[in-house]
Amino acid sequence: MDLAVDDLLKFYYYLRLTRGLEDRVIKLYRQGKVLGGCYVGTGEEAISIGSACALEPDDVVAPSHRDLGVHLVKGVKPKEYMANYLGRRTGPTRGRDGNIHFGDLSHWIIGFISPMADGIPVATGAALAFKIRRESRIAVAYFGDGASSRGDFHEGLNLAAVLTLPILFICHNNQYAYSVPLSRQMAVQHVADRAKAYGFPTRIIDGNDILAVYEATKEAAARARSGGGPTFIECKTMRMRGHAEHDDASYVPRELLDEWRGRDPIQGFEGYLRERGVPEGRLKEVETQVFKEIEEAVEFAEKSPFPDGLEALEGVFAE
Amino acid sequence: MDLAVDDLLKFYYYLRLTRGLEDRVIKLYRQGKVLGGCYVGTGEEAISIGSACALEPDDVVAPSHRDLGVHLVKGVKPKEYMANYLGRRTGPTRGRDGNIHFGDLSHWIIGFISPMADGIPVATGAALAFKIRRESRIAVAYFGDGASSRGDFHEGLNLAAVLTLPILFICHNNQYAYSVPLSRQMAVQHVADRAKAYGFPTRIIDGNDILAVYEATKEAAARARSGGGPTFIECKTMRMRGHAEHDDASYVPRELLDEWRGRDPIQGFEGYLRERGVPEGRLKEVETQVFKEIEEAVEFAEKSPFPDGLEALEGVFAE
Amino acid sequence: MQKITYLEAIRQALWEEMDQDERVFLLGEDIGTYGGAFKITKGFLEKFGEDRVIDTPLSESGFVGAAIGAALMGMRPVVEMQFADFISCAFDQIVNMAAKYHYRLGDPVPLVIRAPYGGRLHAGPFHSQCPEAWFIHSPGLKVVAPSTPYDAKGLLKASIRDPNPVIYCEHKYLYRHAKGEVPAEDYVVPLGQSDVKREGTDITLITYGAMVEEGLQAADQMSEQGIEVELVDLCTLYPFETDTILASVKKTGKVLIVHEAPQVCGIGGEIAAIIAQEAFRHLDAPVMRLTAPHTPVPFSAPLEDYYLPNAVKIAAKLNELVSY
Amino acid sequence: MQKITYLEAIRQALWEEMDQDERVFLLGEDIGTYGGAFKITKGFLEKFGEDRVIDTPLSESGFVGAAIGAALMGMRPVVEMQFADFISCAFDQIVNMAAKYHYRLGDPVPLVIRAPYGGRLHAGPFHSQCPEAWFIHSPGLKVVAPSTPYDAKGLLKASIRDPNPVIYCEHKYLYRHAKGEVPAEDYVVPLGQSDVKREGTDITLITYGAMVEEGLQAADQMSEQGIEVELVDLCTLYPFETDTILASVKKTGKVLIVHEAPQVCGIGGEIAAIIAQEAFRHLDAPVMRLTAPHTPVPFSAPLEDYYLPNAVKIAAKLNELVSY
Ligand SMILES: Cc1ncc(C[n+]2csc(CCOP(=O)(O)OP(=O)(O)O)c2C)c(N)n1
Ligand SMILES: Cc1ncc(C[n+]2csc(CCOP(=O)(O)OP(=O)(O)O)c2C)c(N)n1
Ligand SMILES: [Mg+2]
Ligand SMILES: [Mg+2]
Repeated sequence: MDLAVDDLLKFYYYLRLTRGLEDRVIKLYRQGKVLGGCYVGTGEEAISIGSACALEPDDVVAPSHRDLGVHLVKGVKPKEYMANYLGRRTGPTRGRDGNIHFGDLSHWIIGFISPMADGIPVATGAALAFKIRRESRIAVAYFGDGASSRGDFHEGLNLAAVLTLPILFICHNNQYAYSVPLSRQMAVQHVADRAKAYGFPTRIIDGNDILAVYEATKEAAARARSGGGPTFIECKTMRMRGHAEHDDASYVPRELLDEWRGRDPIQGFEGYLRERGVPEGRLKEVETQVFKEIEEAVEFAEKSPFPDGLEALEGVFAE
Repeated sequence: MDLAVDDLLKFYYYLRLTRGLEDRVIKLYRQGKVLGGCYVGTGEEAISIGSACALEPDDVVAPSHRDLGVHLVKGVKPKEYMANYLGRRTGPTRGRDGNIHFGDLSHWIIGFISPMADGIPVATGAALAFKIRRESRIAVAYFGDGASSRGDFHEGLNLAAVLTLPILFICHNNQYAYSVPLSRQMAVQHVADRAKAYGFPTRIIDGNDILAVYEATKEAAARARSGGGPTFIECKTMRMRGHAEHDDASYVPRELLDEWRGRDPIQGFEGYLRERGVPEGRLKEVETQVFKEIEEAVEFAEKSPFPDGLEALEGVFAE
Repeated sequence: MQKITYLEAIRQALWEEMDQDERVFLLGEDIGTYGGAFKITKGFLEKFGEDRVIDTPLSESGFVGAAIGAALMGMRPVVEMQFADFISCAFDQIVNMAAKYHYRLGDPVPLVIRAPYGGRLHAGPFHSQCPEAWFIHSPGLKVVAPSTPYDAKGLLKASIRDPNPVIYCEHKYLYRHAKGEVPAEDYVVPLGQSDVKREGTDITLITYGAMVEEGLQAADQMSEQGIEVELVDLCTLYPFETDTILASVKKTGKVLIVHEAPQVCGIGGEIAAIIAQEAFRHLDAPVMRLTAPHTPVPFSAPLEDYYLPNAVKIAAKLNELVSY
Repeated sequence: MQKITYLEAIRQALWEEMDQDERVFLLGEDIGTYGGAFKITKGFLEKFGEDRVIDTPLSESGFVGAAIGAALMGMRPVVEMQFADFISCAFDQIVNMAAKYHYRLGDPVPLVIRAPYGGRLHAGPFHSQCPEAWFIHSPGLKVVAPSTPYDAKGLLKASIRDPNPVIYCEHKYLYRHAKGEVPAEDYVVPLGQSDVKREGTDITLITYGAMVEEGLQAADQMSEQGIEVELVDLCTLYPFETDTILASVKKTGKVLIVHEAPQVCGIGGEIAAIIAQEAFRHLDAPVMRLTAPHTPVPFSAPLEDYYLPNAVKIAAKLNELVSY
């Protein structure tokens, strides 16, 4: 598959932007400016970005808590992300929910909620709506290896299979559910082995190779769009930091992290871009651009007002 | 596998007793003597009885709503069953719950409750207790094809697999969940295809062949007892009546029923007994014995007192 | 006007809403070919087709979650729980996903979950429960519980047209036992309004669902003794309306609240607390409650009869209040 | 006596019960190697081994169901919900399987589910909820909510020794903020008893959990104005004890009930209803409630601060009662 340099630079831009924003949020967290939990997807950016870039604008996504890249590709602005982390009125939840617990249907993003795997049946229902209305849109549900142990994973994937719905199930297999390694989560080798239970195609790919993710998503999306039903894509990756920033992840073997540090999706992609002969200048441009956007985002967020207490009472019901 | 004639006649006795009791309950239901729902396992008796006969007395079972045979083999008396159906104080639930929604830990039977598949994690927990206490007992969970669509199926089987617990999962695949045929429940051919997701052995057997069920259970039970972990046994069968007696099952194709009527587990086993040269007399003996027990059971139940209303307040908590 | 059953009223509401709004569709177990465990959707598959009448696998959390997703895409799903008792299997999707979505993100979740609930059919602990209080206590959900065919039809239409998740509690005993006049033309009964089903001056009786008919019978008995009971039917359990209640209490000074759900943390306690706070000076007697005891719903007839409130028990309580 | 945190008190109760009763074992997410999201079970795996400290897959319904099964086999499982918010994922197993088992079949289900609950940590709608009312309303469950290290340890031991399913609500804010004296020797705080945390003659303040400390602070402020507040800590939310409450109300004639859970169908309404019925003649003012509003728990500090009751708001309500 031969992508134009501009497409590749778009990937690069989102990879850098995602990594940069999350590194910045970690700083803010350490400075005590972030309340509540601090969740990042360091090392898993290629999964979110490669897949989201393979979708149409009106395809619907249900990202999980390691999918900042999906939000950005779908149109969420860095400043919105920052404002949400800082609990400001200018964030997508107006301070009602924290960190990456947000969504925005104007960008066709279904909001993430904490109970793992809950987004799977919900994304399935979005796909059902498209099928009923004969729209050529698809839905994509994102989740982790841990989430795949939940009943909602089983019920959601089965429903999608039985109704042949246009949906992709994209799993970040980062080898841990909080402190629990795969071996204590499942007695099979791959999360995809679980997905075989539903009767639609499953794939296992290198989640740190953005081109592989893009390609696999494109192919599965085409099938879903043409009535071919769901596809399960297991993206092998590694959670490179703690479950959240409070967690030093001392339970993860050093060697494992070292091995995967050598497989960083951004460094790897940079290497590829150089091979493709993309001039350094273009890469630098992206980095400067990203840096600028991040600082603007932080400034915007920090300058943004907090909501008034009274706003807590608003909007329980739609009118 | 060569079973002694007495063992075979024991199978025959329980087959006849189960069929006879349920036929009798249907009569009572038609006479308006049974309140609430009337659920029977006509045509599926070999699954319950063949498997239960392969267990040790202190193995634990979690039967489902088509498993009267399991209750009987484990030691529940026909009169207890009848009394429960008729809501009498002398039934195992003292009138608090109906039909086959009962259990009795003195016979190592975990009580069935309506939400399908709920018994699966519970039986898994019984197996966990055995593992923790280093007891050589096993647990057996029974359920239908429909139940296998529920999250608790997924969560229970996975937990059993990860902890390598001594448990058997025995599925009555009777091809329907109420009115819903397999094709609308799952996009795979066998329920066992689902169970492959968990990483322990699965088997598919003829659920109408009591010897096949007995053999498969024995073999899996031995493995579980010796630390080999769970086994999934899918028993192919057919629900020969409505979901419950109010349901004429007109949604089931006649041909399908006719085909399976020719494969009745009791008639089939009778044929086998005759081949084995078991004298007619012995069979007749069993039938008279069974007839007697059933009529005694009905008489006992009908003569039994109803609970007093006030008893409704008792026993919410254990002291 | 046509005189129809509560069941038929629900059927008509579904049929008419599906007919006039193609965003409305049905999800549930056995609702298609079979027409539903209570035959409410009989004929719907033939009329509206497989895309809008969907027989799901046995997976409440899965299809409630799917209904939420479809609602977010602008559909108007109506989910049938085969029995309200199984709504607990979808509890997380309802209270965490559906209930909180609009508050957090501002997007509506127009979803109706039909919950066939309640006892008196000798169906035992798992086919008789009253789940309403769990959902009343969960911010972001509306909860409805009609007592008559007229209300059943009008409230279901209002629920389907409402942009929020609504738990529609339909009482199984009323399906065939409640008959009443229902206009042929389209109408709704707005959510959030209670309804005085009987006017009276002496005691206010507050209830809903299957207890309304029992309350009316008790009221007639009292009337023979010259005691006029005013019966307020809550109709919507959340957001419930208090003006009608308080006005009635200020008139009568005595209150009995009746429901079939267990007492502790039920809606009865909530209403009693509100009355005790808002109408304190107007009370001539303590606010009384008559509910099911704090046990599961027992199966056997004598037990369930003892368990459930009914006209006789209501009349007895009313007499207590009279002689207070 | 040792002065320890609420968290340490819970840790000690678990440790001691596991040490003296080998039937006791732990199930939950990240409780083994990691020692639990709040580090309550740190060191347990090393001491008690893999068989009794079990890291489960991410499947609340599965491991709660398994705990029920183990309990039926005579074990004494203690389940840790990583956050109370996820208890909704196991709701069906809790209310249908565990709660109804003994009533139906007479076999005990000695099970404790630890639910780290409550707000004030700016953890947002899914890490701050108060689930207690759902379970209080579900017959067959006991519900406990300690406010001090002493109660936390004694009530957890009592819960583990109780033959019934107990939802043990441990307030996350108190983990490190509540410190207090706890005897070294073995003791229990029996379930079903409320505790007067402060004696007073003028107003009865009824609450539990994290609101007890807030209530005590408010009471001290009132005391400076010469108003003596009696604070009753419910301790056990079901079965709750009313004698202490009613005795206090009869003494003071004025009542404020405070809790962090949403108001509608919360325990506050239940207690208010009971008081309004049982102590009607003794009330000099309406029974008042101060609770969270009927919304999800918001994340941002100003919103959550507005949402939660606290000493200042309690004092204001108490003043309303004074001047009634
Ligand atoms: C139903 C539920 N139970 C527990 C939790 C607490 N929790 C948050 S994330 C997490 C681990 C998730 O693992 P995985 O799905 O692999 O995602 P990852 O964090 O590894 O990306 C747990 C246990 C939760 N969010 N939801
Ligand atoms: C969670 C849940 N949802 C719905 C029902 C209603 N219901 C009772 S049995 C049944 C079908 C069960 O099918 P299966 O598991 O195949 O068992 P079978 O009746 O065929 O033996 C349904 C939908 C239920 N009991 N539990
Ligand atoms: Mg993971
Ligand atoms: Mg079946």
